[in-house]
Amino acid sequence: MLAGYLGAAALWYACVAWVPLESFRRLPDPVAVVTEWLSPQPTYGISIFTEAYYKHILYSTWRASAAFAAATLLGVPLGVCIGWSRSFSGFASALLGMLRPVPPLAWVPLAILIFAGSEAAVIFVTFLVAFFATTLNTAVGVKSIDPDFFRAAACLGASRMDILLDVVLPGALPNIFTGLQIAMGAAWFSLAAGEMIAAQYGLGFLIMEAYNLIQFPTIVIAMATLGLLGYLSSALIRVLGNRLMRWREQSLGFAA
Amino acid sequence: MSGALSIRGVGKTYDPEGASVEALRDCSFEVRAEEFVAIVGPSGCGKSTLLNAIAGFDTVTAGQITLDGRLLAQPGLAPKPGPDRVVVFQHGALFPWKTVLENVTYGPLRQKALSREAARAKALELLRASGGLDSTAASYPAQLSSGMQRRVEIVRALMNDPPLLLLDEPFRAMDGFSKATMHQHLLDLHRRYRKTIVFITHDLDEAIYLADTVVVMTTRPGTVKEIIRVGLGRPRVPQMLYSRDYAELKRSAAQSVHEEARRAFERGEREQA
Amino acid sequence: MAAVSVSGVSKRYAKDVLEDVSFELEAAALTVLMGPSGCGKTTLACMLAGYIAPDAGRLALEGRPITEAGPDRIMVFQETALWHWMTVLDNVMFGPRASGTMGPAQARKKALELLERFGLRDFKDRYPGQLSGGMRRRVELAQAMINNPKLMILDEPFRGLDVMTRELMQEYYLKIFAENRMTTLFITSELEEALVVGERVLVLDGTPARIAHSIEVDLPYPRTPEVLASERYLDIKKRLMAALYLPEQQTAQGET
Amino acid sequence: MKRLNWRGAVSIAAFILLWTLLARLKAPGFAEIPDPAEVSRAFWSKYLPSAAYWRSWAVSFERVGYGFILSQLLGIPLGLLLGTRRLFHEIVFPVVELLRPIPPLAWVPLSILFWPTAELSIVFITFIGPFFIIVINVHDAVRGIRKEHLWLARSLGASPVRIFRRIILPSVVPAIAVGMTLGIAVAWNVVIAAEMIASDAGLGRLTWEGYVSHTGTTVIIGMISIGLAGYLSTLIVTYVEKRMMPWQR
Repeated sequence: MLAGYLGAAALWYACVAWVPLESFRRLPDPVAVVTEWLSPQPTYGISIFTEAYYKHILYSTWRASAAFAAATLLGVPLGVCIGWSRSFSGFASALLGMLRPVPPLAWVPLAILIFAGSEAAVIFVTFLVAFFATTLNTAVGVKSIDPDFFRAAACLGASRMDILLDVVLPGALPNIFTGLQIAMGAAWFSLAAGEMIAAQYGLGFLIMEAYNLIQFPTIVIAMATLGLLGYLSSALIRVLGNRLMRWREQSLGFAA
Repeated sequence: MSGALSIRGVGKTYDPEGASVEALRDCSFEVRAEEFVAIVGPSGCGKSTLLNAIAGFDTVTAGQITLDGRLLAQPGLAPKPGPDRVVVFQHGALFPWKTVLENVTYGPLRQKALSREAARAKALELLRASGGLDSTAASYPAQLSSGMQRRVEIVRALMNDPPLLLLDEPFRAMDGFSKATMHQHLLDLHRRYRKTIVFITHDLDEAIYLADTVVVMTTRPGTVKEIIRVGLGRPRVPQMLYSRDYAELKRSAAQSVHEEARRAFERGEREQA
Repeated sequence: MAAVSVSGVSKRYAKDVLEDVSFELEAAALTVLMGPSGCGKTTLACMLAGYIAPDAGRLALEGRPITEAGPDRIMVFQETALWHWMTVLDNVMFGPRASGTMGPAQARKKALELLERFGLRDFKDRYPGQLSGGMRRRVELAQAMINNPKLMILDEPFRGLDVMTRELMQEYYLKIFAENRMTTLFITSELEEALVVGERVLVLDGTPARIAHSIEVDLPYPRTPEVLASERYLDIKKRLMAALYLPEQQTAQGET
Repeated sequence: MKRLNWRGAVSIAAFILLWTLLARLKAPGFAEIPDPAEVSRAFWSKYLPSAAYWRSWAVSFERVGYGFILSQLLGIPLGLLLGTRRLFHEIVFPVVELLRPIPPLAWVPLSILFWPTAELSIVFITFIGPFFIIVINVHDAVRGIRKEHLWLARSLGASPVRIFRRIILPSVVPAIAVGMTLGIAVAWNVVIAAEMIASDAGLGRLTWEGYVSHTGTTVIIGMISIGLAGYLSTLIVTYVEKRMMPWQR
């Protein structure tokens, strides 16, 4: 594991430092990036000690979580309806099918026109991406539940509401969490792009600004931070999922 | 004394996209209260279709099914499953996300038939009587062996005191040894709780060893080919498996069941071609 | 001289599975191996096929120690292992082509002969996914037989098939066995099946497991309904049931 | 399926009606948004005949094509290597896991810096997205091969090369198919954004200029064109997948 990281860093350093190619020379080398990232007085104003760094992080995180929360609150119930009732699915899946091929980032210009400021536009696009992922995976989750569970519940006198709470939701949970993981990844993905195109703050914006002002180490710092936040948020969802779905552990010692 | 099931002239025709398939035609037999009846037939003979009609998962297009005089199925009647005839499913249907206790008390609690404490007490008692399963009350189904899961599912059914218990090839996926244990367990439950049992299987040996009456079905469209009274006496013990009567019963039944099996097998191969 | 000899074989995974297992398979005989699930039957089969090495003891085929997999010992797995991306014909031809014992034309001719005998001639260009369970098993038998193995290892081959198809497949294998008399180890957990196909039944029992019983099944082939209702048969069945189930039977609640 | 279409048609009709109402009534935010009729008129009259419009299709398709195909040509072998060679996996896989979560678009500035021309930097962006997806998919598939499939091949005397060609490769094909489907969607997503940020041509640019010049029709036509282009390439990828997996039919 460590060998891999050291090897990669060494390779990166070697390329930047010695390879005569012009394009390699322009790239920031790892040492410069790390020293900038950790220095109390960073030459370009962005390091773990500077307040601006955390402001960008805060903006990005707030936007991502707002979009993600909206996508979950809207996407899961809609996904359950699509998965559980054929007639509702008839209405919704055609509409979703029509809108889905349009890449989320293509919505940015339209979103900025509709939502006056860029703030709402970026959040809308990030929401859209996460919404599609959550809704579709929830619907697949509900459809994949073994029909015997519905029948067993009906035999035991469960009402439709009981079946929703005792069969549909818990049964679809594994797929819902897969959807949430994908949604979180996609949210960060489109957030970064949205910020690069249309925002005043946020890590995506920071990357573009650093590029325009030729502050190369800051570009890499912002990229690494985005990657880290993406990884951490997915891990958070995984942990939440395992806690909610403790029943999925394999058999403990009882021989089959 | 309840649990008398009567199947009169039952027929079922599916028409997916117009190509009408007749699964059951004029199927009739009676199941006396507290009797153990096995339904045997090759795959595709309509065993599951009949079970779905009795359980209320699907309609019938002809005939009538009644339980203790109450109408269960009839053309035009909306099917409604209920705790008076609970199904134990082939691949098991314990809710994986609920503990054993939550699974078993699910029925009475949903029907508000028992208070939480009464349901819990009854559940633990029934689980203890099913091979000391009360110790697994807090475990999740995934942590149990297939044999134990099967017994918990039967307890979940018994918790509703159903006059009729419907078993859909419950031991099909089990290995020979667990199956032998489950046979004894099921016979023991039938003796102790005096429930009428309708047991679907494609395994003739299992049907003869367990049942009082074996209903042999024809291949599609399924109807009753033969009704065999099993005179092995009760309680059934494994020693009967190598008794002369058992061997004779099996030989005569095997002949008619094999005919259907061969026809179904040929049709299966033809459909593959 | 015994075709296969197994002496003092032991194997442990998390806990001991097999301890000091010894038995011999007579040449040209169909020996059944029975035992509760999880007692190590499949492990023994994998050792004979050369996929797993024992922790102690020796396995030999015709005097030569078994150290690795080879076409002289073919195992048919419980879950069909046909390569679903190859046609039936390619699956059957794979052996001779891979071991280089036959050229393409000769392998094809032999494969077509075998498929003809197995009644699968007009399914040769089909894919395994398009066949029924029984037909897939017949393809697997052809795939193994084309290499004229010295030892056939069948690991619960007909489990999961409905009883009707299973009985037809048993008849099927016995017909092939009558023609070639290749030494066979037939693993099953079904008592009826053991008595329909076997000439001798080995019973694995205990944890860790060892060979607890060896019962001769001297009944004529084919095992017609008359044979299966004869006194001789009922007596053998009684002895086998005593060997298999006696410990469980006293305490009907015992969990295997 | 007949019933589904009826309901689908109703919901799409409702969507178009809502859009027309919002545009016509100049609802808040919809001041500059044209209604469907206006958009189609603009399309037929101005865009259909215009060479520049179709050129932006060609430019975007070219960029997605190069990036995507390159990602598959490099990604699949790397995935196979990661799945089969233990030592290679020990060293390279952690780095892949480290780089994977970085959103492809975050590479834009670095890519512009690194590659001599803007065109190359955009192709690199359409390459990096699908690349990580296919590598991970193929790697997981190789590790997921059933041991019985490999054991049986060994029993039948197959050499490691034959096992790789006839067993490992085919069993990885379904994962490649999934990786391609996801990859092409990401490629289109990324090319649009890259064109908005760092290019003067392509469908993304067209849509962006529509925004900058506040002509709603261009923005919407751009979006619909991108949607169609994405859908078309998904059809192509699905066709290739069907060819790769004859046993699936």
